[in-house]
Amino acid sequence: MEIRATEIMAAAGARELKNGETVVVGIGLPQVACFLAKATHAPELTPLLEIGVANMRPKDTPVGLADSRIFYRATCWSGFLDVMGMNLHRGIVDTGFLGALEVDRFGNINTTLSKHGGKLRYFNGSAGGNDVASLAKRVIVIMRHEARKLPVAVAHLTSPGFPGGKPRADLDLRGGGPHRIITDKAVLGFDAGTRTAQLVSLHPGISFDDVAANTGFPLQRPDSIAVTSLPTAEQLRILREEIDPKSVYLGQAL
Amino acid sequence: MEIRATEIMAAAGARELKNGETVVVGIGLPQVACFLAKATHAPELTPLLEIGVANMRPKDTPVGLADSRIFYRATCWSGFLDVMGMNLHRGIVDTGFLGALEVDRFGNINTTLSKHGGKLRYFNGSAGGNDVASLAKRVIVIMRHEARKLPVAVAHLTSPGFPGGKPRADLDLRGGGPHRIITDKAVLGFDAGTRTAQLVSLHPGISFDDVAANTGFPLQRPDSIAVTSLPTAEQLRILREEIDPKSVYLGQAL
Amino acid sequence: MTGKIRTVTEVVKTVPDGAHIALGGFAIARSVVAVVHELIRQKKRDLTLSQGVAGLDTDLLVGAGAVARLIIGGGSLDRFGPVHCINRARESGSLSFEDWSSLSICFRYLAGALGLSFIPIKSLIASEILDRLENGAGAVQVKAIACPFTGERYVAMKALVPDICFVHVQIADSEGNCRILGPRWDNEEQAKAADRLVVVAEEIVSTDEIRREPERTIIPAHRVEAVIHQPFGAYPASVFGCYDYDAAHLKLYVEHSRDARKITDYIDEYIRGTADHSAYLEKAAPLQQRSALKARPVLGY
Amino acid sequence: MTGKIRTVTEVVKTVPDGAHIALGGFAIARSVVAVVHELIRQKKRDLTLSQGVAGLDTDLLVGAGAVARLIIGGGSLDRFGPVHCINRARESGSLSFEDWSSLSICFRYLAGALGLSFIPIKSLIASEILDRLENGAGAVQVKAIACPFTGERYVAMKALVPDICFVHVQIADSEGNCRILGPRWDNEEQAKAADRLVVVAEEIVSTDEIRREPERTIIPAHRVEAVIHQPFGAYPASVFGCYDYDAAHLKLYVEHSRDARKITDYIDEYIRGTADHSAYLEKAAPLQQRSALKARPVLGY
Repeated sequence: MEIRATEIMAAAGARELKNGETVVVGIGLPQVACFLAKATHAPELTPLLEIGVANMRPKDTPVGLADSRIFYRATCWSGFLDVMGMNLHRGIVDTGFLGALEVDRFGNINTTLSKHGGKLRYFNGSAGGNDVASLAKRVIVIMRHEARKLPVAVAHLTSPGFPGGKPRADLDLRGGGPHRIITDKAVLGFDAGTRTAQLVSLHPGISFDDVAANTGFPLQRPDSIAVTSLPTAEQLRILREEIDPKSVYLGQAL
Repeated sequence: MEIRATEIMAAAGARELKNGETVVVGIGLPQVACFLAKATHAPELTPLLEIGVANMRPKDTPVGLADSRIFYRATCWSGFLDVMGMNLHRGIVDTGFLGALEVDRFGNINTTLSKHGGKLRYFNGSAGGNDVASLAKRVIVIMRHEARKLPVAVAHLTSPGFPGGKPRADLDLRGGGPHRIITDKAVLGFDAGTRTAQLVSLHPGISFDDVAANTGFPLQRPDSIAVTSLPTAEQLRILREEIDPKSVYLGQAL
Repeated sequence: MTGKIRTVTEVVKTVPDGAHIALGGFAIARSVVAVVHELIRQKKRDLTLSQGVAGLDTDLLVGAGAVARLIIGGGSLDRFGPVHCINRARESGSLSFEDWSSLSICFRYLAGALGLSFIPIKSLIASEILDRLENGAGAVQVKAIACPFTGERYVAMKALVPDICFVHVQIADSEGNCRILGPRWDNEEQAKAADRLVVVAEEIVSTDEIRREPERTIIPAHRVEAVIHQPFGAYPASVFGCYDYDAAHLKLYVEHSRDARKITDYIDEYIRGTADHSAYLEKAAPLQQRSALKARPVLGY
Repeated sequence: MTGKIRTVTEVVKTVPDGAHIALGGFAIARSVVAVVHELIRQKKRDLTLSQGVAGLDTDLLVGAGAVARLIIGGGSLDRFGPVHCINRARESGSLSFEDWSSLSICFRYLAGALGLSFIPIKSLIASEILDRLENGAGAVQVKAIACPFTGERYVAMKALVPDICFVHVQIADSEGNCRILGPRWDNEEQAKAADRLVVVAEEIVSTDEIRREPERTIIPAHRVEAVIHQPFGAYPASVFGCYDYDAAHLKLYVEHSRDARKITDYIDEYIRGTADHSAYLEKAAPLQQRSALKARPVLGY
C-alpha cells in the first residue's frame, strides 16, 4: 500500500514531540500523531483532552472529544479546571495541537467564521482553541494545504499566533505560540525574526511551486529545500495495524 | 442525673438552627448542638466540616477535625475549596459555630494569643475561624463564661464581629456577623443599634449579678430577664444516649 | 422516600421566561435533552443560555426559537456536524451572541461558584474574540487589568452566575448527592455557580450507597433543588457508563437542523408531537433500539 | 516496574536549604512524618514552610530548628494539644511568621495551581491578621483592590507557589497517579501549585488498577516527580483507611514538645537516633503496636 499524505503528516507531527512532554490533543490526526510518538520514541508522553482526561487509550475509533471511546482507560478523569486551568494556564503544557479553518502568515488561527464569496458563515468557534494557542509552550496546526485556508490574514482571529507579526511578550501572551503548520503538502515553521510562516520541508514528490501556488500568503523559496522524512516501515505498521486499523483518520479526505 | 450546663448550651445552640440550613461546625459542643437539632426539629440540616466533609455521621467520639471518626459515613468528601470556597465564600452557609479564647463586646474573636500577666502566649490562630466569621450569614460562639474571656476588647482581633462597633457593610464584610454567644451561664445576643453584646437569657439558677461579675465588658441589666429553656426530656435522652453516650463532650470542664 | 424527586414537567414550570440557564452537556455527551424538550413543549421564551461547549441541547433550544442570548465557548456535534441552528441564528443575527473560549467560560463559572465577582485570565488576549466582546454584548463582562503584585496584564472577566443550572448525571440519590462518571468538563463549577441547581439522573441509588464512597460525590445534596429521574434522558446523546449516542438519530437531527423549516418539522414531530420524554423515546427509539445502545459494563459505551 | 519510586533519603537529598516546602498534613492526619524526619536527619536549614493547618509535621520541623519562615492558616494537634514548638518559636521571635486563615492559604495555592499571580478574597478584612500581614512579613503578599465590575472591595493575595510539595496519600501507582481517601483539605491545590511534587504513598497499585477508576485520581502522574512508598509513613498521625493515630505516642510527643530541651531529647531519640523510617517505626511502634493501629476495613480507622 502506498504511503498516504495523512501518514506523512502523522509521522511529522510525532517527530515534533519529545519524550516526557505533556500534550493537549484533539480528535483525528493530532491524536494519531501523539499515539505514534508514544508508541515509538516518546513512551512517557502524556496526552491530555480539554474535557478532563489524562493518558487515555482510545478504542473503536471515536467520532469526537465527547465520545466515550476517546477517554477509555485514562489514568485520570477530571475537568476543564484541571486540564486547562491547572495544566495549560499553569504553563506546563509543552505542545498543543490545533486544527483550523484558516491560518495566516503570522500563524493566527480562525475557527469561527468564513466570508468566502461574500457570504458570512459561522463555524464551531474557539472551544479550547484560543486557550491552547494563548498558553501552550508550542502550538502545532495540522490542516489541508489550500490557498484559501492559508490567507495573508485570517477572516477572524480566533486564536493568536503572532498578531501583527509582533513578539508574543509584547502582546502579554504567555505561551510560545505557533511552531509548525503540518499540511498534506509540506511542513511550515516560523521565522524567529519576522514571525512569518516559512517552508521547513516539502513532502516527497511535492514541488515548491505547487506549495507556493496553494498558499494564500507569499512563501519564500529557501536556498536549499529539505524533504519531509517518510514514516518508517515500523511507524507505518503501528499506524495501520495498531492506531488506526479501520483507517478512519488516515483514510479520510482532510 | 442533674441537667448539666453543657446540655443547656447544646440545647440553646440547637434552638438557633432552622431545618434545611447549612451549618459549618467544629468538634465538641457545636457538633453536639448541630446533631441535636438534626435529631429533633431540623432533620434536613446539613453540617459541614472545613476540611471537606458534608453530612457526616460521627462515631466513637472523635478527638478533632482531622480524626477519621468525625467524617465517618459522610455524603461528600471534598476539600477546603468546596466547603469554604464554594459554600462559605459563595455565601450559602447559614450558621457558623466558633469557639474562642476571647470574645469582646462587639463580638470580635481572638483565637491567636493571650497577654495575661504581661506574658505573650500564642495559640492555634484562625484556621477556618476568620473565614467563618467573615462570611457566614450568622455566627454563634460557644464558650466558657469568664471575665477574662469576655474582655472589653480582644487582645488580638483574629476574626471580626463588629470591629469598632461599625456595621459590617461599612467594613466591606459580607457575612452577617455574630448572632449569639452561648456560655455555661447565659445566652448573649447583639443590639441592632449599638452592635454590642446584650443579655438574651440567663440559664436557670444563674443570677444577673453572677453573669455581670463574670463578664469583662459592661452588661446592661434588661428590664425583664428571660430564662434559657432547659433541654426537654427527649433532648436529654438523645444527648445522653445517642449523641454523646460516653459523655466526652458534655462531661468535660469547658 | 421520594425526597427531592420531581418530574421534568414540574421543574420546567418553575423556569421563568428570560431566565439565564446553564446547560451541562458537551457536544453530544450528557446533553440535558429531557429538560430542553420540556422547555420547548412549555414554550419558554427569551432564555439566556450559557455553556462551555454547546451541543445538541443548546442547538435544539436555539432551533426552537427559545433563546435570546447565547454565552458559549464553542459549539459542535463532533463528527456529526456543526451546530447548524446556532450558526444560522448568528448569521441571521436573530440572537445576541457572546463568543468565549472553554477555559474563559469555566473560569467565569468558577468565580461564580467561589463567590468572586471577577476572575483574571491569560486567554482571549490579542484575539478578535476579545475585540468582539469589548465592542459588543460582552463589553460589561471584560476589562483589562494588571496584577497588583507583578504588574502582569490580564483580562478580568465578570463572574457567571446562572439563574438555574441543569446537569445530567449518571447516579444520584433522592436528596441530590450526585456522581458523575467519566470526564466532567465544567459541570462542577457551573452547577455550584448557579443560584438554582436541578440534576437529571439516569439512576437513583440510596443515600447509604452514597455514604459508602463519599469521595465520588461531585455535587452534594444541599446544593440541589430537585432531582429528575429520567433513564435515557440524554438520548440521542451519550451518557458514559449508561448508553452510547444514537448515530442514526444524530444524522437525522443534523439533516433537519441544516434547514430552518426542516428543524421545525423535527421539533413538531419529536418534541411538540410527544407528550413527554417517555413518549418521545417510544417514538424515536423503541425499547429494542434503546437496548442496543446500552453500555457494556467494562467499555462504558 | 519501579517507575518514579524513590527512597525518602534520595528525595530529601534534592531539597536545598532555604527551599519553600508545602506540607500536606492537617493537624494529626496524613502528616508527612517520614519526609520531615529525613529533612531533620539531613540537617536541612532555613526552610520556608507553608500549610493550611499546621500539625505534627510542621511542629517537628520547627522544633528541630530547620524553619526560618512559616506561612500557615492555623495550627493544632487536635485534642492532644497546641503546636507547642511553633507557638514557642513565635513567642521567642525565632522565626519569620505569616498568619493567615485556612481559606486564604487555599485560595493562594489555587491561584498558584491555576497560573494566576493573584486572587481576591473576602476573608481577612477588618482583622488583625490583615493588619499584621500589611505591617510585617506579608506586606508584599496582600493589597486592597476593588472589583473592576462591581466596585466591591477585596483583599488581593499573591499566589503561593512552593518550590516543592510533599503530600501523603493512601494509594498511588509507580508513575505517581494518586488517590486520596477521605477529605482532601487543600492537598490538590497545594500539590498542583508547587514547582515540584513528591508523594508518599501507603500502598502502590498497578497503573491498570488506576485505569479502572480514573475519577478517583486526584493527582495525575505527569505532575509527580517521585513516589516514596512508605507504609506507616505518617505514624503517629492517622491515615484514613490505613491506620489510626497513636494516642499514646502523640501524648508522649506533646509532653516533650512543651519544653525546648525535651523536644531535642525526643528528636535525638526518635529521629536523629534512628537511621531511617523503618528503624524509627521499630523503636516507636513495634509490629504488634502497628498492627493494633491498622484500620478496620469498614470504619476506615
